Amino acid sequence: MNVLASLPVAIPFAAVGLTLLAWRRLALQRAISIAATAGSLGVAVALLIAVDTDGVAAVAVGGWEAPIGIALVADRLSALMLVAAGAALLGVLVFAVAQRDTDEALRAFHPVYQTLAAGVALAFLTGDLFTLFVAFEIMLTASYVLITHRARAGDVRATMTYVVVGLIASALFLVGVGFVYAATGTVNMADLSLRLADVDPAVRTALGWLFFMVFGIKAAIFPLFFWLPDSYPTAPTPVTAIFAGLLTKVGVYAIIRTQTLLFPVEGASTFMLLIAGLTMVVGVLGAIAQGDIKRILSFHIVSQIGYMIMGLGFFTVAGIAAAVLFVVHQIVVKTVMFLVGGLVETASGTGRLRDVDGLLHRFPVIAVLFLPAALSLAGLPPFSGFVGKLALVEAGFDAGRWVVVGVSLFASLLTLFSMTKIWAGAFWGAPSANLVRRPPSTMLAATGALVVLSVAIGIAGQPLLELATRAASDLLDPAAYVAATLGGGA
Amino acid sequence: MSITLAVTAGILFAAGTYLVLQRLLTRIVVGLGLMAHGANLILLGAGGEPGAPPIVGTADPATFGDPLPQALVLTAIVITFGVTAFLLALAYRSWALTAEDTVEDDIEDRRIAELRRREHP
Amino acid sequence: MRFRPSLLLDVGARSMVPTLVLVSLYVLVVGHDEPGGGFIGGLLAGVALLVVFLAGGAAQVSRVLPIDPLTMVGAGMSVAVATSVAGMVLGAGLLDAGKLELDLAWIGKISVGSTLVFDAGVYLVVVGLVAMVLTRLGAREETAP
Amino acid sequence: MTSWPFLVVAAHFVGAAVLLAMPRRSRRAAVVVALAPMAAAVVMAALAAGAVIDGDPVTADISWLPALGVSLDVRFDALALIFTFAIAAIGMAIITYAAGYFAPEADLRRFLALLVGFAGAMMGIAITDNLFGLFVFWELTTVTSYLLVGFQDEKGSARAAALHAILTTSLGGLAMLGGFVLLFQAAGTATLSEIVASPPSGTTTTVALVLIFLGAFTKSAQAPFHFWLPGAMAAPTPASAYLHSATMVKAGVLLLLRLAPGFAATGVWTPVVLTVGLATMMIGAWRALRQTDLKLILAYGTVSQLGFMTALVGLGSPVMLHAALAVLVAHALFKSTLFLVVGAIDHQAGTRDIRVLSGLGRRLPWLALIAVLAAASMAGVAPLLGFATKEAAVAALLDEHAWIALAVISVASALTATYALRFVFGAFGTKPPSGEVDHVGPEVAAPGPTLWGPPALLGAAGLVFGIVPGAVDAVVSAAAPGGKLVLWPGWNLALGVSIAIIAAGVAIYAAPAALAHLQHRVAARLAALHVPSAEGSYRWLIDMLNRVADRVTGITQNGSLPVYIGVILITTLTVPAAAWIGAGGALPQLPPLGSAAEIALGVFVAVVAIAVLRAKRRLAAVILLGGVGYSIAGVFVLFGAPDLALTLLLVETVTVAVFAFVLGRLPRRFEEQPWRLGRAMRAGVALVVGGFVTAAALVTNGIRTAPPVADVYVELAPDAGGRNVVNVILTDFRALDTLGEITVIAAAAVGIGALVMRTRTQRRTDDVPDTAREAA
Repeated sequence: MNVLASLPVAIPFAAVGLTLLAWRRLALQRAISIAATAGSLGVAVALLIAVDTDGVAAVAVGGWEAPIGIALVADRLSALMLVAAGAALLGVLVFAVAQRDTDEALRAFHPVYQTLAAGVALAFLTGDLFTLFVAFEIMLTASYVLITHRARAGDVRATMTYVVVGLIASALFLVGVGFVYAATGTVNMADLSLRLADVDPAVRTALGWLFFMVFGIKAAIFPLFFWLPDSYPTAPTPVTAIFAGLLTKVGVYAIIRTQTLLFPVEGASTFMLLIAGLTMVVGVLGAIAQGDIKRILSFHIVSQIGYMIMGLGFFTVAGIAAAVLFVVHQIVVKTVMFLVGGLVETASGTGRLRDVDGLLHRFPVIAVLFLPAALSLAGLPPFSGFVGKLALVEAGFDAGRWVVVGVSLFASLLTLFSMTKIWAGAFWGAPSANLVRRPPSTMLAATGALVVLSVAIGIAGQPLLELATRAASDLLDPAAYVAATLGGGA
Repeated sequence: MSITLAVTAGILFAAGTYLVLQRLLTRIVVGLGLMAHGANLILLGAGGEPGAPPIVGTADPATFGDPLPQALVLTAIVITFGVTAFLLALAYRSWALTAEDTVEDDIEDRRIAELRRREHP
Repeated sequence: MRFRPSLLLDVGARSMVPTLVLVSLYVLVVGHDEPGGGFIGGLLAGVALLVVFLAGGAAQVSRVLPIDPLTMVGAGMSVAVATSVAGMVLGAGLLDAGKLELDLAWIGKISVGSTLVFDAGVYLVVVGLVAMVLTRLGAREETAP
Repeated sequence: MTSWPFLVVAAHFVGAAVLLAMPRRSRRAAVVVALAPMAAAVVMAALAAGAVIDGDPVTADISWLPALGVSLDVRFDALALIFTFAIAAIGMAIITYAAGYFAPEADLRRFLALLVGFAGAMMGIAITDNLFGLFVFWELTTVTSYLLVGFQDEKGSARAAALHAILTTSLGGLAMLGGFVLLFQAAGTATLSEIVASPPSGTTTTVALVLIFLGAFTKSAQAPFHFWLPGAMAAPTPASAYLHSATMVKAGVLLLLRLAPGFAATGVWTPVVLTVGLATMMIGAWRALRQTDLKLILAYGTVSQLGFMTALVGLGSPVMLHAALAVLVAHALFKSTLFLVVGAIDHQAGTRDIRVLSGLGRRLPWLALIAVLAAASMAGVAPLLGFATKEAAVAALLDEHAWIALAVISVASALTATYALRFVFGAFGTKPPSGEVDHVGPEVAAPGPTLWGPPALLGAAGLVFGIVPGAVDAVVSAAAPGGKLVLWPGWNLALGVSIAIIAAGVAIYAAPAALAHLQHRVAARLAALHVPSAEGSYRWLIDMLNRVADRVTGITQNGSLPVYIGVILITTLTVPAAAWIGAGGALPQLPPLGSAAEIALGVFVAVVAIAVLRAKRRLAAVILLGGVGYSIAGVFVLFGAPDLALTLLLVETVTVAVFAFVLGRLPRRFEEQPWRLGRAMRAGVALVVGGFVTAAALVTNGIRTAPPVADVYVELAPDAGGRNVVNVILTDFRALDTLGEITVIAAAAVGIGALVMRTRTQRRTDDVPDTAREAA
């Protein structure tokens, strides 16, 4: 158990070092990178099974028990996130390797990709608020480098916004940690969970909102999301895909973790639901206004974040379970959507809907990959998005939150609208002249594997939902988490 | 944390913010540097009153400053160092490509904003 | 501005650099007990490289370095990770510290803990970054119009 | 054979997948593959029919998401039997027809795949006994019909019509989903048969019903959502014949029929459903009279007939439900026949315009006969099935004294007879020569057997079942007991009404001028009242949506980094501040001012920081930043943090050097840029941020309730092998942080390498303009 909970972090860290050492030998880099990513996924699956069977697994890193040392804590939520993230990371990596472009061949790619994986894994597993900050920094620095590693003018410009906003969020995160330490004298989250309960409620509430907002910048909630659609679409496809799948979701994870463990509120938070509703609507309206596939999808990232925040805002087991399920679904589906967007660009040389036509007739395979993912994104049955949406709607009605549920249903209609825009724009119509080339079949296969996974998430909705419900119950009753972290790690 | 420290950190943040709210990249980097300093002060101050260097055997442990925030600040300083170096390389590259030291507006956004202005003058 | 290696700097560098490097290594080793450690040591070595740079430019920095900066970073990462994982492989857990007592005649008794090896990894990574900055950003400086 | 119905449904999806995977050229094989699942459905339905009609439905539990109440449970009852049979039998006719209809170069295989997939979904709606399971199939029909309507995707009109259809039906679908969830929560079960057996009541149920109505109305093209259906005529005619007459549009009526036994007595049921149904019936019939495109005449006719069924269901009594179902069956037969006839005409003559077609009756008498039979059934002429069913409806209305409904239905039925005549004479009649258009007709080639065979079969079925209505009645009565279908009702009031209706219809047809005048006047009156048309409203809404999207996005997403940062900072900090005030946060006791040295250093830092703001030269700003760093190192010394002080001193030194490299390339002075945010605005945001940081630092200061963990480190450090506690924390207690931190450094180093290393080699690739630049 001890080893199992450490490996998801240890493997990518080791891979960073090894890929760097091998930086002159691309084939070796690839081998290390793929082996590490596949290994991490395998370990994550094993960890999920173990945690679901035996309960929270906590590792006292370096043998120093929390709160002296840093604890890696795997509960159902972390393990589930690790699995979803691992699948997305592997799919995108294979896609990147198959792309045969220069993007991945630039030697920076593999070490930095592994760095990103390490940051994400650490963020999911750490039981320490400051280590969470470090994890975010790892992840963000890696993402800065990934966006710019081709060093093109457009990338560089888009990255400015991204990096500057990221650094400001980091500075605010850091002062937040400072305030928390000042108020409690600890940065271990389990310890904080106990100590914050004794802190002046007004201060606790304010700190809770500060962290909500700080993570909200990363998660791209309204009105903090503006940076996202300006920076994501310009990056190379694998980079955008993994950003879309993971980065904002790590923000959401951090929100869920801190809001349940550290700053639990009494019942639903109307303000949070307001933010959720605005995020959904403003995000999807942004998507409608765009004319480029990746930009449309980028705005959808934002919009869909609203659903997750909504689930959390209900602050019930059902609501949080639905939010968790939705995160898992989004990690996979968003990744797939961007990969498909990349396929469209590969096949037609551009992602501008105005300039792409008739892909259905020229490359029906891409259409077959696009449809289930798009319908899932729009929440249509029988795909995973439907399961998530239905779970959210039922939880919302249970909690008596009619308005925001109505808004979410309306937003999903608009989502469908903008999906039809892509479909009618790129796939329908007489094939245009500028069809460039057929994407390599490995790219199609990588995308296809993730499509299958996303469909499987829908079909296996029941066991997943049960798992998410158990995870949500754990979150709302953190006693086990706290006990496992503080009461001896091994 | 003394009032002085809190106010100093506040001033650093205010100055940093003022610099960050414009488009010259060099100024933004400087502004971010000021904010990082401010954050470090807050984190350090979270440890409480100043004390002796926490090196066992050099003083009475009771007089030690809180070592944990120090360790955290050190980590933060180094991270900032790395990221700043990267940001400078980015500025360098940006200058090499465009001969501009500014963060330009997003082109696609401007197009949609333009569209709106044209339709609703 | 353009750097012209001057005699004064050159001579200064020749005498300063070895000292700085030695100091940096000393700081690295005693860091566990005195102010210092991998970061400070690495940064000191970085300053040494800076001096080399001021004296001889990026080319000189490359010449002085035993290995490529990126390899150095990779080596540092690998060393740090290896010490972290070693504990796990030996059954103790991630980042568990181990220790090895060494009796070095002229320095005295020194305990080479796995923490020191870890710190050495840190040292390498920091030096690698500074070297990277100097050789890359600095290289352009020389060819600037 | 309990789960046979489900397997048959699943077979359709398998068939669709197989079709998609087949090579495009094998048309014959495609037809066989497409027919197979439907044949299986017919066999299955026939085998089950006996037991089902005796009131013993086939049931099976097929679990999916029990936690959410979602299952695909099967309940194959008489209603399901009728639908399954209609879907499969008409489907087979359509597939055969499609094989002859599509040109060799068209992608028949893809069409059939969509059609078969659609049929499976439609059958799923009919056999599923779970609200959410029904919804799953419901949405599948929406998606497949979207793809079918837009099948001829090179036409812009087809794409627009498909969009209209999917948006309208999805709007209703989502409302319906909300309604289902409410009903599920009110009833405690999502099993339809159980809900209907013991229906819940109360406000929640009422709201749920209204939301469900929205779903049913949009799907079944009820006013004011009816307009998508005529638009959907952009679909290939075989698809229209299938979806828009026999199957999909009936889904809403089917749902209402399923719910009626439980909820027809609810206060909201009759007023809403009846009103909408009657209005739709009138609007459809009225507008059918104005069309010149044969397909559109039929489409509006369908709207009208759907309104008819809806109105009957709205009345809700068993006899009405029986009549509604009977009408539904008759309509499926005659309307699909008529569509197929139109398809044949279109295929042979190349037009569907009744102003252009002339003399076709003499050229294609057999096709004309088929059309006449079906149109007569539509008009309600004996001895066709349409007569028996309308008769049943009229008799029921008379019985229950539903006078208003009877009046409206009668008028609309008269109009139905009129547009039936208009259809037949428009398609097959011979028109006087006109100078405006060149008639098409006598030279048209006869259609092949695949084009006239299927409609002939379906049309003949209408005649056979009209003469022997007992066959239909047996199943319809099993599904909705309460009424009876007969060939000859005897001389009674109902028959009189029927005759009057047809007579009126003929009369109206005979006076086209008067009709045109009336239509014109009504149109003018509506225009004067500014009654928005459904089509206009849709256009306006979509236009509005796009404008709002552009507008909102134009405002929020203005592309300017300073604005983004300003919004982020203000939001991130004011929300916690407001929360603190809202929670009654009290100002704490102020901490001490600090030592003299601290104050001196603090003032120095502040002065230097402000000097940075005023710096005009880049290098000056950077050196001053370094100055801030050095003085903060001083603060660290004061705080007993020599490691920090040393680190910061070195970091600042190296940073300034790096800055110097970069600045060497840049102009010395800052260019003055036009600010997007004014000076005052920036100062304001800066003060808020600075104020928050200071205030929060003071508020969180000294409120600890427990000693910090840090004390333990001092005790444990020697055990860990070091006296410098900070270093021991970094390399031992919290070594993971350090590992993470050097990873950041490593990534930064790689990034710098990637950015700068490529400057020399990458130049050429940079010359390729990327899309963003191109757009500019």
